[in-house]
Amino acid sequence: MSSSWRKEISALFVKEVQSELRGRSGLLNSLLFSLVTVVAVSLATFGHSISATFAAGMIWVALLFASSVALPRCFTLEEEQGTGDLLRLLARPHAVFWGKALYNLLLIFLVALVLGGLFLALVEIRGDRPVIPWLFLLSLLGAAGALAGAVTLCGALVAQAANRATLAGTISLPLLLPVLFLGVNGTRAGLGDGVLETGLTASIGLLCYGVASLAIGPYLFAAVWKH
Amino acid sequence: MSSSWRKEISALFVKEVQSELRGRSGLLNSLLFSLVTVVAVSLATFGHSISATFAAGMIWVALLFASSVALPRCFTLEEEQGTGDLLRLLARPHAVFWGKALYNLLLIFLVALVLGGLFLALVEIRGDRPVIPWLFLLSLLGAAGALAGAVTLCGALVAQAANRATLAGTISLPLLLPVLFLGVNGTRAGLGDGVLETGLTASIGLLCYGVASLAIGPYLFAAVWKH
Amino acid sequence: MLGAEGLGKRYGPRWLFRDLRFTLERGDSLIVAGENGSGKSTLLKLLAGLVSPSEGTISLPTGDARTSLGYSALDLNVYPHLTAIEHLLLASRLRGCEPQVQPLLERVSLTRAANQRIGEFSTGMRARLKLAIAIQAAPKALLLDEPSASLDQAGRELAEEIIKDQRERGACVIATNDKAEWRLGTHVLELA
Amino acid sequence: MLGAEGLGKRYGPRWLFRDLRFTLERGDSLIVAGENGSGKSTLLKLLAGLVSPSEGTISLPTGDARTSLGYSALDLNVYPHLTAIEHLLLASRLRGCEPQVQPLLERVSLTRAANQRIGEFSTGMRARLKLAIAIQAAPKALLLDEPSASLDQAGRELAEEIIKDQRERGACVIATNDKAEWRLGTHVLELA
Amino acid sequence: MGGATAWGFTAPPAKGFPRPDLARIIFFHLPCAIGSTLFLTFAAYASLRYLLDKKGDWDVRASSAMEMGLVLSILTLLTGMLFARVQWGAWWDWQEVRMTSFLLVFLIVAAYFALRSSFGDRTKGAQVSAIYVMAALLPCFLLIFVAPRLPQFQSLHPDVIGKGGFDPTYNSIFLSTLTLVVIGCVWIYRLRVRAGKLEIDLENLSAKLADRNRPSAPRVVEPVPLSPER
Ligand code: HEM
Ligand SMILES: Nc1ncnc2c1ncn2[C@@H]1O[C@H](COP(=O)(O)OP(=O)(O)OP(=O)(O)O)[C@@H](O)[C@H]1O
Ligand SMILES: Nc1ncnc2c1ncn2[C@@H]1O[C@H](COP(=O)(O)OP(=O)(O)OP(=O)(O)O)[C@@H](O)[C@H]1O
Ligand SMILES: [Mg+2]
Ligand SMILES: [Mg+2]
Repeated sequence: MSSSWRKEISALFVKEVQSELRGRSGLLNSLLFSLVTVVAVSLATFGHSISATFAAGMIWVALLFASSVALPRCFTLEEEQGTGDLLRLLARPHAVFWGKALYNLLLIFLVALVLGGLFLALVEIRGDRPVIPWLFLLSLLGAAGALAGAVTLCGALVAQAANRATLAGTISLPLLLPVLFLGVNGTRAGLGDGVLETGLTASIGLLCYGVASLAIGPYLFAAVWKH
Repeated sequence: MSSSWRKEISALFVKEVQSELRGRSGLLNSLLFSLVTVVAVSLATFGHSISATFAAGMIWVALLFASSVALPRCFTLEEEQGTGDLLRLLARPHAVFWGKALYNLLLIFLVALVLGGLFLALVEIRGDRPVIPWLFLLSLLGAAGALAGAVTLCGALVAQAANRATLAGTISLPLLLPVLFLGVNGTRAGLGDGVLETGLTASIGLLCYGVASLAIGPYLFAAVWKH
Repeated sequence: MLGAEGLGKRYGPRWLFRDLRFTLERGDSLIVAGENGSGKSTLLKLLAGLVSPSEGTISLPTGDARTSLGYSALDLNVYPHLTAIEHLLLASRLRGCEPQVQPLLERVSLTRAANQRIGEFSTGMRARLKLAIAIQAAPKALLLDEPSASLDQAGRELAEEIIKDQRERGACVIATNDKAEWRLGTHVLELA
Repeated sequence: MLGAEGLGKRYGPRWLFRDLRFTLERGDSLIVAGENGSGKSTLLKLLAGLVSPSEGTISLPTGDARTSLGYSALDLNVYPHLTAIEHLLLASRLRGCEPQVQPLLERVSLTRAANQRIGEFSTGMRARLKLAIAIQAAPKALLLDEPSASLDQAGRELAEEIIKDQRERGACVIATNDKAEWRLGTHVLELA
Repeated sequence: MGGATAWGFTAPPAKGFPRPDLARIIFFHLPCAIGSTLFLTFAAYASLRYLLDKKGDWDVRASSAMEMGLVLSILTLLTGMLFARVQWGAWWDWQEVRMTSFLLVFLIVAAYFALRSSFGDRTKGAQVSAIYVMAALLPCFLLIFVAPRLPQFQSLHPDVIGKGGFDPTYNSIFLSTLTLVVIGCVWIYRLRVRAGKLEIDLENLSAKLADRNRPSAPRVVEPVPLSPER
């Protein structure tokens, strides 16, 4: 990646973070947000020792929530504020996609980390095997990557296809479902259920999905971004 | 309620529905979110049946998340589009609150119905008794009422902040979690676990909470709406 | 009819203006002038009740502010997904006044675009729609913030006519950056 | 330098304009005039690449459009939660040009508000910031849509100066509703 | 405070706790819990007053009270967790309603500051957060008073007062730490309110100064002569 691309992408990323972290304690807000998300999920499982598979499902529900909060930051906000044109004038589509995807990656990964840590510490997880930390972490990283890619792309489609909402919906569903399928499998293996190899394959599949969607995303995006 | 209030509220309600149908994708996004959630849960519980209590917890978490993403949008959008001032000029605050809250009520009730239906269809639920449809429905209605009132108010509070998306989650989730304490009891009774009377009381309590927050909401709202 | 008494507004430590006092009667038209950022729009928003004063009081025409005040400004936005007709209907239902859709649209020459979504309007067409909404309820006081910005020749004449009509019905406050518009006023208030 | 060949744009069945052709050289300044809704802004957006033409072609100055074109319009929005400085920095990093924050802010007289969020700017201040962003990279072609709307006397003089400077550097296209601005152009294109 | 702590150590180990000698932490745990509830309630009152008369003072009181509430609820959680560690052997237990529900109270209070700090404009932030407190009061009370007593949740939490109270030494030590904690907090609270008010005064003062430096443009409203074109 040439330095000009790096500069552009980081400028856009910084812009997203600045808008989010405005105010005296922006970072605190984001942390509190992840904490609240986690508590909401843990409450539903409170008291019971739960199976690793189920824990994986819960973690994924929370991750989906975090991504659907990140979603509007992507592109719908630009169109609603009317700042989309400014961005179109100033930035190349690839940089725009990457800047937004990185921001989404950060938010989802933050939630994933807080969530994963707290789940391990606080919820009694009953798996066939003990927890495999690196696999768990790997699956969370893969999750953040894949979700960020998928969500950014969906966001772009939804924003552009403003009056074709159903179309956007039908597009984003097939994008998200494989992520979910791979993700739950990877995470549950990390937490100690299921076959380890399947989990590893799933996590790696997830990472690949993330990398692929982040690699193809910009091209698809470029096609819808400029009218 | 005098006819002028009715006319104002219905005018605002119609406006929300019109905008939604012409390309605001709030409803679609939250339906998508609940669908994906159900898929996540059914993947996580694949082959196993889950207890009615768990199912109720999951439904509630999904509803909480869906509502804290979708419902605040009715106010944040006004500020993003810059149409807040127009509304302030034309409408009385109580009418605004009611119009938006009604629309949100409808939205979240639809989401609750879809979510509940999908859960019943896709996840194998194991309860002490068979499912009691009317109680289940009643508890969902109560849920919609309680969530709509509180989240609409929260949306009005965060509308002008830079980090409104995460902030809406941060402030509305803790306020709603006590509601979850109540609500889960109703839903699980509806799904066939726990004592029926407790469930009925809980659902009615929930409805009362909803009615109360819809009744007090406008007064609190009036204080932020006009500067 | 419309007045201010010791009116002041500040943001943080900075006062935009202080100790403003004026009373407008029927037939009066007040021009608010001043540099960019001097507080013209803020004064109009104060009068419209969109911003609260830091000190002083405002006296409004009797009656519900939603019908007795009309307000149109360059930075007031309308709903991009609704049409012109839907805007007028929404406004009339909310204020409880006659919709008068056809006459108003004709007056601001928008009949052809009546069923177009506002998101597809040009800036001038949007300005016309905002004028139509502002005068829909025949307000006693009309507040116009840069009425002629983005209007073409015919539009400027229309705005002038609307102001003249307004002065027969009540008072008018016009914030403007254009000296040529001073002729529309009977009084001038220059903010520094 | 900047030109159009058989350019046409239509929305649905309605043609806004067809078969436009012009070539602007250094020193040229084209005034685009016409009624509200006649397609002035659409033409500028076509030239800026924000809207795609229905027929015909556009020839742009050589080089990356992000630095060789400057565009500022009444209906272009800026980020309400960023400050003026942050906007200029963002723009310069994206275009890979010198930020020139201080000189630009001084030129458009925004030094005092440099660290204020744009959401707190007045319309005129926002117009000034947009001008600053448009000329930041010393573009070969400058597209201004209603440059003087919402600017005060000093601001209008500033806009005039910017246009004069631009004509020394390249070409300029100005869409306007104000006949008084015709004197800023060397050519006039009237859309019907 | 120190004296009371020392006194606390002379108290006999309490009956009915798994580790009776370490039960003395109750002397701080409970006052903190009570104190945070009191400050929360007062904050709601102050917010109501602020909404009614729009005086900056009441906003300062409300936010200071919320700050105290935040600190005290953190202390309650910490002493509680310590308590849980020594008595039950685990730092946290989701099954224990009181713990969970108080955690939610803490989150609600923390969210207040998240909300407040998200507004650059002081009055906007004040209004919004005042309304938030009003809206949060009911859920907080539900969490503190109602949720722990619902029959369907089993609570490991001792309900000593409900079951006839401590023995007399406990009562007196407890009462004295309670008064000490409350007095201490009120003292800190008043300092905080003074500081907050001074901050506002400072801003007003600089507004006055700024005003003095302004060229006092006489804002006379003058009739304009109609221009020749007309
Ligand atoms: C983080 C964990 C904890 C939290 C958040 C917490 C919270 C509270 C609260 C809010 C109260 C006041 C109840 C009221 O006013 O009705 C209270 C009372 C009390 N707590 Fe805790 N607590 C925790 C852990 C513990 C533990 C582990 C013990 C001891 C085993 C304990 C012992 C007590 C006692 C003895 C009382 C007085 C109860 C009464 O008679 O009302 N707490 N706690
Ligand atoms: N997306 C769109 N879909 C359909 N019609 C559109 C769309 N965008 C613009 N139009 C129409 O194109 C016409 C020209 O709009 P444009 O903004 O270019 O006008 P303009 O000449 O700049 O007018 P003004 O002086 O008011 O700024 C208008 O009639 C408008 O209704
Ligand atoms: N919410 C706010 N917070 C802080 N300052 C503000 C806020 N809103 C406006 N201002 C400041 O108040 C001043 C006056 O703004 P206003 O919009 O009234 O100016 P104006 O006279 O209408 O200017 P213009 O001719 O550019 O429209 C500006 O300097 C602006 O920066
Ligand atoms: Mg203004
Ligand atoms: Mg235009």
